Amino acid sequence: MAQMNMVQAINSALRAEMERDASIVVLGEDVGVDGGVFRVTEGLIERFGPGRVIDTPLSEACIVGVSIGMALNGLRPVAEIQFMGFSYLALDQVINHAARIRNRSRGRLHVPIVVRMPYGGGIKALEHHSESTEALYTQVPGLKVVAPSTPREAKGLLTSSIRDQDPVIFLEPTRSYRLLREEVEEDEFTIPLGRSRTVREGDDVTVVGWGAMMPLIEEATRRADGEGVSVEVIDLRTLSPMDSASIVASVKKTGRAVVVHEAPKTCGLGAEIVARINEKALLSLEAPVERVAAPDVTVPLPKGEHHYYPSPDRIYRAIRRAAEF
Amino acid sequence: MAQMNMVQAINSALRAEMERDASIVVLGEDVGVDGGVFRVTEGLIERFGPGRVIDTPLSEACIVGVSIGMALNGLRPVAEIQFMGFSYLALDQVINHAARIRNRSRGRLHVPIVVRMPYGGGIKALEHHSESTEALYTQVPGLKVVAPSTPREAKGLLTSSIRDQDPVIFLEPTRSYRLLREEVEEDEFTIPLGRSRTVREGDDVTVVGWGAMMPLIEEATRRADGEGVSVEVIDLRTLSPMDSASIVASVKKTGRAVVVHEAPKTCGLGAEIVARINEKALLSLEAPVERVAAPDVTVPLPKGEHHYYPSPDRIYRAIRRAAEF
Amino acid sequence: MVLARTADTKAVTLQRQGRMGAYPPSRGQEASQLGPALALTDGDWVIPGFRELTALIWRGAPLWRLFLFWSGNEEGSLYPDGVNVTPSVIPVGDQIPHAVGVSYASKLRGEDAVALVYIGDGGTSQGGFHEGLNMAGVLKTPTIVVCQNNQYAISVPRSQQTASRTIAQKAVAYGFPGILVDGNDVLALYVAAKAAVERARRGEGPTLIESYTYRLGDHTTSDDASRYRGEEELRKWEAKDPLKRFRLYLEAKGLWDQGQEDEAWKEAEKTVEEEVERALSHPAPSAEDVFRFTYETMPPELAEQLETLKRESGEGGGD
Amino acid sequence: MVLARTADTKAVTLQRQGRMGAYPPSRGQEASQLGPALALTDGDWVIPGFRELTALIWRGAPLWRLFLFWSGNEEGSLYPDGVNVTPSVIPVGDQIPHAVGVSYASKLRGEDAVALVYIGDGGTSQGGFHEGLNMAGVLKTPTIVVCQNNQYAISVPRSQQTASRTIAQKAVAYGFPGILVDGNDVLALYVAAKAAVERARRGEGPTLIESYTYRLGDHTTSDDASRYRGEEELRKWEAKDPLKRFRLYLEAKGLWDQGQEDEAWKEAEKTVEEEVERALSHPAPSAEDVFRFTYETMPPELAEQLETLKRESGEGGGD
Ligand SMILES: Cc1ncc(C[n+]2csc(CCOP(=O)(O)OP(=O)(O)O)c2C)c(N)n1
Ligand SMILES: Cc1ncc(C[n+]2csc(CCOP(=O)(O)OP(=O)(O)O)c2C)c(N)n1
Ligand SMILES: [Mg+2]
Ligand SMILES: [Mg+2]
Repeated sequence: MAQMNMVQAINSALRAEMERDASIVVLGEDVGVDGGVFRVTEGLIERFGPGRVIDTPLSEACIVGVSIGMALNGLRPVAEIQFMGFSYLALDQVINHAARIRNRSRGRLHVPIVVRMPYGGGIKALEHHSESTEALYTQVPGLKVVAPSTPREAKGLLTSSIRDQDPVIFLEPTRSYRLLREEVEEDEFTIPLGRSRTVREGDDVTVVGWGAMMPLIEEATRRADGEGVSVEVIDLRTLSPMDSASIVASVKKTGRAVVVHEAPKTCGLGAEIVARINEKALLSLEAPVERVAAPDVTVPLPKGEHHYYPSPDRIYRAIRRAAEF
Repeated sequence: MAQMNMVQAINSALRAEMERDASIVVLGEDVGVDGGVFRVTEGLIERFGPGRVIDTPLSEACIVGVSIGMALNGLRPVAEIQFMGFSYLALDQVINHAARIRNRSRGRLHVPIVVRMPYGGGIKALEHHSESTEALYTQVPGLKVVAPSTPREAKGLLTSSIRDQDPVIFLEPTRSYRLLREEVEEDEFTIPLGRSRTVREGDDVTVVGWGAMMPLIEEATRRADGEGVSVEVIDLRTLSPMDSASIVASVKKTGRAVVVHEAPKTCGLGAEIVARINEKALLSLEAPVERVAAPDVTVPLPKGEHHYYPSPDRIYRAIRRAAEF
Repeated sequence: MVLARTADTKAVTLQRQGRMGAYPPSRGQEASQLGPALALTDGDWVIPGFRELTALIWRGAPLWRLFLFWSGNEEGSLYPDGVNVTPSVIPVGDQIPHAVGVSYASKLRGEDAVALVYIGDGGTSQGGFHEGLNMAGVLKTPTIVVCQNNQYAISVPRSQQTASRTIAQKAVAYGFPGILVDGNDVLALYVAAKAAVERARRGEGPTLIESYTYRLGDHTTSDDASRYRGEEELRKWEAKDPLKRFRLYLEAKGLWDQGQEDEAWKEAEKTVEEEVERALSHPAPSAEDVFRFTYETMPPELAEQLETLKRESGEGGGD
Repeated sequence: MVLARTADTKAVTLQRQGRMGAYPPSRGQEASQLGPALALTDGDWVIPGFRELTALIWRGAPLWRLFLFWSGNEEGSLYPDGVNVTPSVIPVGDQIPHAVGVSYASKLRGEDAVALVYIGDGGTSQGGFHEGLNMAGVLKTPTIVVCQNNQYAISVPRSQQTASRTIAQKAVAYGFPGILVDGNDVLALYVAAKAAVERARRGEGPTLIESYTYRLGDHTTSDDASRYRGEEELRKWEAKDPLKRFRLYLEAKGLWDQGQEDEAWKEAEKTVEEEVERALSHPAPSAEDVFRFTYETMPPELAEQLETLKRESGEGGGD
């Protein structure tokens, strides 16, 4: 075990997997010599050489498109898109090919690629550097979408994503990159995809979140808890396919739920979670499911971002509203 | 008044608006000499010349990107993307620029473009020609998304979209292009964006749909009606920003709702509609809101599509389930 | 080529009879497709767009599956193992990066396989073409890009597609050779592709080949080419029919005669009839077929959707 | 250039002090940015990427607004009416199609305005560059594309960005001229751009200008260029500093002396201090400011969200 922040944990996952499996390659802008703009791929080119750690030209569509071709011919590429806000340039390759080639070829071919990208706000960055548009991906059949919340989670989930036989969009919460350190196994280990994690158990209200929202949820929960509201917290981990069974089971117990995400409210993943609760647990519901999300506006530049992101305070209020409804 | 099918109605709207306003240009692949692969733009190049009706090179990103530039410098472009399944190539321009330039420039610049695209299935077409991925667009702040259901609706809504000061994604239901004819005013007229249309009133169940789903809903409704279930039918028309007030009002009356769309269920626009009903009318709900949607799989090629799309029968069953819950 | 021409003609007829879906004819482009493919050996890859019937047949994609594909059944893209051909890619241009990735993988493993990718003149306007060729140039991948310049992208003539005088010259932007070849001369294409393949195998990187040809048919069976091009132009190109040209060449060399010609067509007819029969009698996909290749293992929610669908259509007979 | 250099240095300092956000320095590229802009007249457009401080100042974007922008406030992109400059575009390459559209509009109306668009060497790998230049070639729009080849895209050297020997030669793919210019020679750039502008005004279409230059600073203030390039290379290029070169030229011509030089720097310092002051004292956006430019009129749902937000932060004081 070693103390690692999320950047180190991801680096450690990449390194361990690349040692294990020579078919794994890493590619993206600045992932080689520079070690990635967040230093996530630091040291990999020195260890594995420029054949397996590729500094690509500036072209997101091609990074994903070339990864697809590599995967068709036996490699397991882990591609990096520098920021989620630039991933739309590759969306056609993701939707029309990565997600569909297994189906298109009737299972003869498949595309085991991972597309890593930092997402989300709170790092005082330029326009397009703070996006959280996971619902663009979670609506696409054939894709898996994963978002870890802590260093250890990141390593375990990334390892599983790399070994998965389906294309995985791996969303790394930028503001959690160096937020905290925790004990992480130095050796390889996996955390299975498709299963959420109950971070804390409670009886009154279920709170569902993922990625960078988890520390905010924990803060809000401590406050509510101090006031006698018992909160169950679920870290979704895999956003697609979603572990709705756990959410539904929890809501059947608590009767109340709050969903938190930093994407705009409308058509965010929160809507799908509400809809599934509606379908499977309506009769247990004692209050409307609350969505704590960004408003339906463009992500503001840093000076305005305090008007935008969910805060522990907004989450706390939603928990109270749900509990008191 | 004249009898028109939807293709003719759209053509008539384009023609009338281009006559009225010399700043309107039409651009896209094959929209000129060929009159569009669906003949929607037929005759426009002869009337308005190749300066205003532009056969572009094969490049969706550029069709939208160039339209944005045109709009910044005083034109009002109506761009055509040949099929919705190819629109992902332009999504970066749509999300990162069309939808944001008003905000980015603090209102000094804006992007009054319309991006027309045929969407949806049922025309026995090749892969990527049957997509209904409206939720990619409805989640983007700054965009408007419109989907007409009949020829007259198409003309009125397109005219409003062209005159609108915001970017509009105009989704034309391919299978309705030549499905029926109806009386349409030959002169210009508008149908306001942002307001749904109550197609029929009823007391027991609310059904919400749009575009090509409307005739199927009508068929299902007639059947339910014949069995004594009184159905209220809402044609959403503008998918974003959504007229949730009308939906909520209707559900408060009926207590039951069914949402129909041909996109896959997960993270479709249906989820957002369910979430808004949950937020604003939970206490009126007497049954879970039903979603009749495509399954979470890639759109099958024609031989398998009967397993995929909502059918009058599936809609009818959902209405019954809601009514009998 | 005779087989391809026969199959192609048949596909158009079947579509007109409502027995097959929309289909993009290869008529006139048989040499353009076959010539480059002749230069490949077994381990090499072909990454087609959507109008490469001749190349696909040559590389071992079963003809009945191709008919099945164009009749709207995914099973039509299930090529046998060992056939290094990817399924048709409909979004124009997207296949280029795939080819770069495929050939990079071969190169990284030290194999000498190359990837041959087809694209149309219209496709050269797409970002995928540019980004892919640029990356191929940088990574020096063993990629051969054949641009079938058939003068049109649906209705848009080559002159409105790009202002560059040739498509071959676009390779200048990527730092590797571009070559312009008579696309109706199957031998010329073979020779050009052979050189490109050898270059690629020597580790010298990609080549762009512009195959200057003409689509004698409509864009697809949904198209009416007479809306945008004249009879005269068509006649001129019909005279250059690659089949005729190759036959004349062979006859001149004394390698072919009318008897062989008749025999070839007859045999092709027979093969095509059999393959069409097989395709048209293939069962339509079940609900399971529509669901099962979404993921390696079906997620619970999806399995539930499938169950519901089966129950509903079982109970009510669907509609 | 002196003003730009001063402002640029200041921006880097402010960022280091935590008083401004991430900022991409222009140091070394002042001539590359200014030269082409000098060739424009009033009605012409400038479509920047994100590293065009010098050009923006020259074209009338208020300096304090540029500081405001880089300190993370959208108000910084609100240029005065009549300043035909679009806000900075961060996604690399996306601005090229905009420039084609802007210049097409001018051309369609029969005006003689041109659009000048900037892009980096890295940007040439993007689909937007290719698709935009290709369409500009076909539509013969009055577009001048200046590629500031500063040798790096963050850490990726030009040699790994593309295998083409020059960037100028990429114009061959689009059927219009490409020209390679010493990017640290402001007059050379002016002359080249002037010719391109005249060509464009004559209706002869676009030109690509490769401005061969060097970024003397880090990619942005978040970057550490020493990770990927050597001191020696930097020293070599510092010797070619465009400010020094122009000063030497002017001094040689007897048009400039030490006194003027000192005066210019002093004045620039003063201006920059004032503008920075104004930017840093500008109020942060209100909740309304964040919401109001989403649509022309705020839809009901959004208005409701704004009300909720104001109520919540009013009641609970936010956090
Ligand atoms: C991205 C994309 N846009 C539009 C289409 C519709 N479409 C199909 S083929 C075609 C023209 C292709 O022209 P070209 O590349 O020259 O190939 P050809 O059809 O001549 O073989 C178009 C526009 C498509 N398939 N993909
Ligand atoms: C589409 C996109 N991908 C990635 C980035 C991150 N990024 C910002 S600048 C840059 C390099 C740009 O290089 P170049 O075009 O040469 O311009 P320069 O920075 O040298 O001025 C990258 C990769 C981005 N802004 N946009
Ligand atoms: Mg063509
Ligand atoms: Mg650069």
